[in-house]
Amino acid sequence: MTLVLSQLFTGISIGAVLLLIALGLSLTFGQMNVINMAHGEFIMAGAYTVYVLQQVITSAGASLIVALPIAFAVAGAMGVLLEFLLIRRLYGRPLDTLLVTWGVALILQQAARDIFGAPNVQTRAPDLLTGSIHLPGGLVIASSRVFILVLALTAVAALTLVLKTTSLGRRIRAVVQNRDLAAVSGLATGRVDRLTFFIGSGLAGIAGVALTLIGPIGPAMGTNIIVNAFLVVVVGGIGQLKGTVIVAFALGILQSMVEYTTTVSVASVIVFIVIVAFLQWRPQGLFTLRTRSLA
Amino acid sequence: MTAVASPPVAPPIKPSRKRTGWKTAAGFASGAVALFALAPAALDDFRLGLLAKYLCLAIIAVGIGLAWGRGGMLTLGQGVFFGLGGYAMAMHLKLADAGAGNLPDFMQLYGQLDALPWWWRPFANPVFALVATVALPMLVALLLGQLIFRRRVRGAYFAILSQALAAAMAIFLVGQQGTTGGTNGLTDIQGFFGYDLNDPVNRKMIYFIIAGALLLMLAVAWQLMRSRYGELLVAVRDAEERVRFLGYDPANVKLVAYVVAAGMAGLAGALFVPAVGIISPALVGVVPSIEFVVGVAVGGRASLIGPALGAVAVAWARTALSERVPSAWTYFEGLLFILPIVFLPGGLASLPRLLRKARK
Amino acid sequence: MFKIRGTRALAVVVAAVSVTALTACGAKTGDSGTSTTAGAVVDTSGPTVKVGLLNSLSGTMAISEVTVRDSLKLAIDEINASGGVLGKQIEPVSEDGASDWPTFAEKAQKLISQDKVAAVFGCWTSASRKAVKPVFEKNKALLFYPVQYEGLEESPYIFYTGATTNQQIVPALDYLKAQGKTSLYLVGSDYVFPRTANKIIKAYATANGMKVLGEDYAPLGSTEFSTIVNKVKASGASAVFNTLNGDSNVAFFKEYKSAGLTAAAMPVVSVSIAEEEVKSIGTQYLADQLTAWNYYQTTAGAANDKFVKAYKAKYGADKPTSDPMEAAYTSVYLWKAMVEKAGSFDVEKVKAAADAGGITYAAPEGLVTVDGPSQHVYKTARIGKIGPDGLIKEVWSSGQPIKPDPYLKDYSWATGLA
Amino acid sequence: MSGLTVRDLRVVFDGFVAVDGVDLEVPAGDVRFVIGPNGAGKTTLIDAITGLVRATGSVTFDDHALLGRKVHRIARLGVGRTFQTAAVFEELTVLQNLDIAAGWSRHPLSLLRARGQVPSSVAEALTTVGLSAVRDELAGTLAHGQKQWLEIGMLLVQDAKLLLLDEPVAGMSQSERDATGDLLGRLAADRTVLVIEHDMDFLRRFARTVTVMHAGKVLSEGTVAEVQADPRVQEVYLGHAPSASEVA
Repeated sequence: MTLVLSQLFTGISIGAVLLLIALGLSLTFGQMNVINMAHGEFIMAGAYTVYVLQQVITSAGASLIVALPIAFAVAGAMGVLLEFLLIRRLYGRPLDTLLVTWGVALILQQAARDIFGAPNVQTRAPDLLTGSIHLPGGLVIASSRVFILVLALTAVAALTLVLKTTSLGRRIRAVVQNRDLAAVSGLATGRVDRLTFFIGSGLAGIAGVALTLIGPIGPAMGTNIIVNAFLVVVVGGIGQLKGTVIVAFALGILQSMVEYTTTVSVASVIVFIVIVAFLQWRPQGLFTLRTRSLA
Repeated sequence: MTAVASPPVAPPIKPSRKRTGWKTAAGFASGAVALFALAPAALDDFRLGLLAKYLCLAIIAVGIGLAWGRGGMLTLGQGVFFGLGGYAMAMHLKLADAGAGNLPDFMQLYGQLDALPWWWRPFANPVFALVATVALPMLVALLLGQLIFRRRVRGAYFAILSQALAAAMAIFLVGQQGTTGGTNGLTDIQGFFGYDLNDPVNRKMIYFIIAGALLLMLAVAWQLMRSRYGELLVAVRDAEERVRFLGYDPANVKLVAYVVAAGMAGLAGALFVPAVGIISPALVGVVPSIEFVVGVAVGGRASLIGPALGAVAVAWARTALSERVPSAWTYFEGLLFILPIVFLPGGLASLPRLLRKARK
Repeated sequence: MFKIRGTRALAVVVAAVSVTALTACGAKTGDSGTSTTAGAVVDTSGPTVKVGLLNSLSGTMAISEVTVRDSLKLAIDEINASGGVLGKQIEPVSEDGASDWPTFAEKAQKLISQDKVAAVFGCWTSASRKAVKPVFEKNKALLFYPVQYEGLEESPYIFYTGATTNQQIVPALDYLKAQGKTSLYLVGSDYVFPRTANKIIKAYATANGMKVLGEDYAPLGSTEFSTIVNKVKASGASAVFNTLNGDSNVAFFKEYKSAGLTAAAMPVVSVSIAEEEVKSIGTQYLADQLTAWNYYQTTAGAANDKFVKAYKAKYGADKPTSDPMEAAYTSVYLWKAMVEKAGSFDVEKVKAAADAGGITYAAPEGLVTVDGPSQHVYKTARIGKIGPDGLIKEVWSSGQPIKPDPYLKDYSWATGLA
Repeated sequence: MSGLTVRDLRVVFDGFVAVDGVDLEVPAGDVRFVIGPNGAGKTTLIDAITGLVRATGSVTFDDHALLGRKVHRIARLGVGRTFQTAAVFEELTVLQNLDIAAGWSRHPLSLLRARGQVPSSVAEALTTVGLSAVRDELAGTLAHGQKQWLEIGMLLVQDAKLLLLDEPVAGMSQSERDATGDLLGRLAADRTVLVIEHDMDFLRRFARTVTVMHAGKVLSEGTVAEVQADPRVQEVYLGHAPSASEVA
């Protein structure tokens, strides 16, 4: 029983990581139909932010707290730059953005190698986050995982709040629903796009900070996670935050359960089969926006 | 188009059409001269071997050009079909090297198997293996396409799904070390249907076969592109739903291009094995699959010859640059993904037209 | 009916082309010696002699392989400074394997046939070695392979200067057994080395009354280890044998510590974590865990002091030295000794000189001797403990160099493995 | 030929009822205009008939039940439509556009050959819709009106027996409208035509019968004169009794 519970928590924590990674994508891909393959490298930028900050701030805990807003800003700024320089020219060509941002990803990876060196770099985690929490019933859960879970849920809540209540959120949704109409009614769609991209990429930066607690910090860290993150968004349904949340946790739990009983490689093949089967049932993802358009 | 001012009543054949036909034939003939006479004369054995490898990539590119350029299906999973073709060929060659009744070397080392797994056995037959190199990828593409296109999974969804397929396939191959060679893949291939691959003359023969296959695949793609089907494919690419209202099922239209592209990738994989002597999961996964696409984008996705030329050019640039400055190659490759797509979506193939327009 | 004439013209072209292709045919597989490739030609015409350095300078493996390339260059510089080999300066030609096996094969061929090098030094992963092995055998050229590996291989054209299994894994198991560890959990990356190593470990365990409680593989580059660590923890094994490679180690050890597992309660013996990796994982997660190698930066001896000093002077004081780097450095000196004994750069003569035995070199790890028949090297096994300063301290050693036995022929429990 | 029969058609989007129990009877050979304010459900009606959106009720044409069939199956039963914003294949020439429309019944293998000759139905359609002069131009370069003509031409070569036209004359000049209207009259000889249109002048001149929709329901039906005289229609359109010039 303890084993099932602890494995369930493992699944939830894998889901939380997936969610954190996919959240920003869900915004840029879902709301703007931009497939940003460099999202993984924005995550990398967030992780390197922690590394750089720790050269200045010696306290592991303080540097982590300070890193969250800074990583958000750094990755967000990179996103805005990307939007302004390239993606702006590619609206309506989602497949082309995929390839172009893949190129950007390659360049960012190599830049990281040239700046920070090819080997992974080391960051320190506060002692609080390297230990574990003992729950009644013999259940032991890693405190870093709890932190990530809380961080992911906070990010979802904050994003929902922004989209639902602020004027920026309303403008984002207006542009999503009808770009042309929004432009005609005097909305500066370019500005809205850049802000959307800023938030989406900034969330990647936050994810990067969180990943320093559980994984390697190196030039290749982005590529390893990006494919799964896209699957989460696709299966969740475009432009649907709730879809992303549900699917991230569902995939995490599925992955952990299958992995426990089989092997990692069999688990990834099974997860893929489940996804194809799922898309047979719901080709547009878990939740869909209905429109009458002919596309 | 020269025949804008055509007479009001439609003539049977556009006058320009016959010329295009001959022009294409002349293009093919000069391509043949370049591949069969010039290249072998100008390049030493090593460079010719490299060219053979590039031409394999060009064969994949021809298929991607058809599926993506003409059909709008950005397939980021061609590595899967390349791998299927390559493994089918390599399995046969390994069995032939081992000799009848013997296990391939790696199986004895890592598999601890007493007998050949059942799914290896048919590949001992050369005819089966040869057919399988193309038929197996096509069959898998057919099944997968049936599922994906029928349910109208398309655009970005299709691209990401095809990419995930490549990732899953690579991980799966790696996991079955005893029977697939794992990360190592299938290596150390000595013979090719009885011919010794260590012999430079035979290696030249492999090059000629690959060059011939490329021309053949270009001819296939050419015929498909100029046929009514080719027009229909473009129609589906640009307005899939509209085509439905004309009584077509777009899923079938896309399926044909997807399956043909898969077959071409399989053929390329099969020819890659004797040319390079190795097939491994590293050639199957996400990264190689997306790299197959970059040459197509550079050359011109919707043109016939653009993808093939682009693939060869990019592969050549990779070799040339990485021999000099290794880290520069990654930057260069990144730029290859960015600059042509953003600023020259038609690829190099569209340059002549753009220049002509600019001059006017 | 409406066929365009262009189609027919095209058909003619295609047919002509296919006929040409089929007329060019060479030797059949059976006809030995008719026209197979002659041995590699070493270009000794100039004042220098070229050697190839074949390492991944880009891609995922660059992390490790760049350091190998650096130490190869260090050895070459030192040799050149002291007069070269047979009076010729060594001219290194560096090629990038790009972490991609077919590229390794391609570059190996290029070094041999274009640059006409006397020997090639490099490769890291088993997959890259397997990819280039036929190239070297076909061209009758020399490869020096500097990394510990899974054994079960001998090639007449490869010299293995890293450890084979009986010089690293078997001593590590002996050590664990002596420490009273009775049960193991095996965690590895999904490729040849871990799978083969684990096969050997299981055979050893069966013969020595140890239990293997579980065995898990993660794809290379995988960074999600929570499930595997859960399994390890639940197994209650007395030690973990870790053959993970690269990035995965970082995620594994972070997870391991988070799960409340410690080196005191359940030590992890790693065979792919050297000083360079310790630096990137962090001692916060690694302190007191064990490693098995043949060399550490802290290994005592004048030869090592000189090597460490020279390396840091050339590449920076913060750069640690590690086992594969030392094996690579040593491999250049071993080649030099072979060439000088043969009095020639000719591959067959160099091989003959080495195979006759007696090639030795006072390496940073101690005196190494080339074992003629297997073309492997006698090496001393060392178990180390990772210290809080990121360096690894030796806690046990085999005392003397162990004879290489890639097929484990001298170990009765290992029969049937190869 | 028995025309188009729609019974109790309902289309619901996420709780919003776009078409609410529509009954419609369009006899063969009729030219029926469907009018109504924006959001009345006119286009959704066509979408439902052609299978683009899911609907309940029943739709029969030529004794075939249409609902529940896939879009391309319905098209093969002789149901053709145009779109509000002309949907032609912009990267193909006019000739290619028309040729594709003729194509679904071709043997699949014959598709693999290039077009040798212009099929007679295509040549005819080119002349009928007056696009012979531009047949080798890319459809994307055509003027808006020409695109709409091209779409109608595609319906002709498709040999549709039921033509569903969504605002076919929007953006056309007066002379183009006249020509389109004449064409519709000729087409109706052996076809059934249903037109959605806002242009009252066009409607008055070319409609044989008219259906007025409002809020997803049929409000009124009859000849042009009957409908114009219906006070409910005037109410819906203007909120008050109109002067003759406003409706006409």
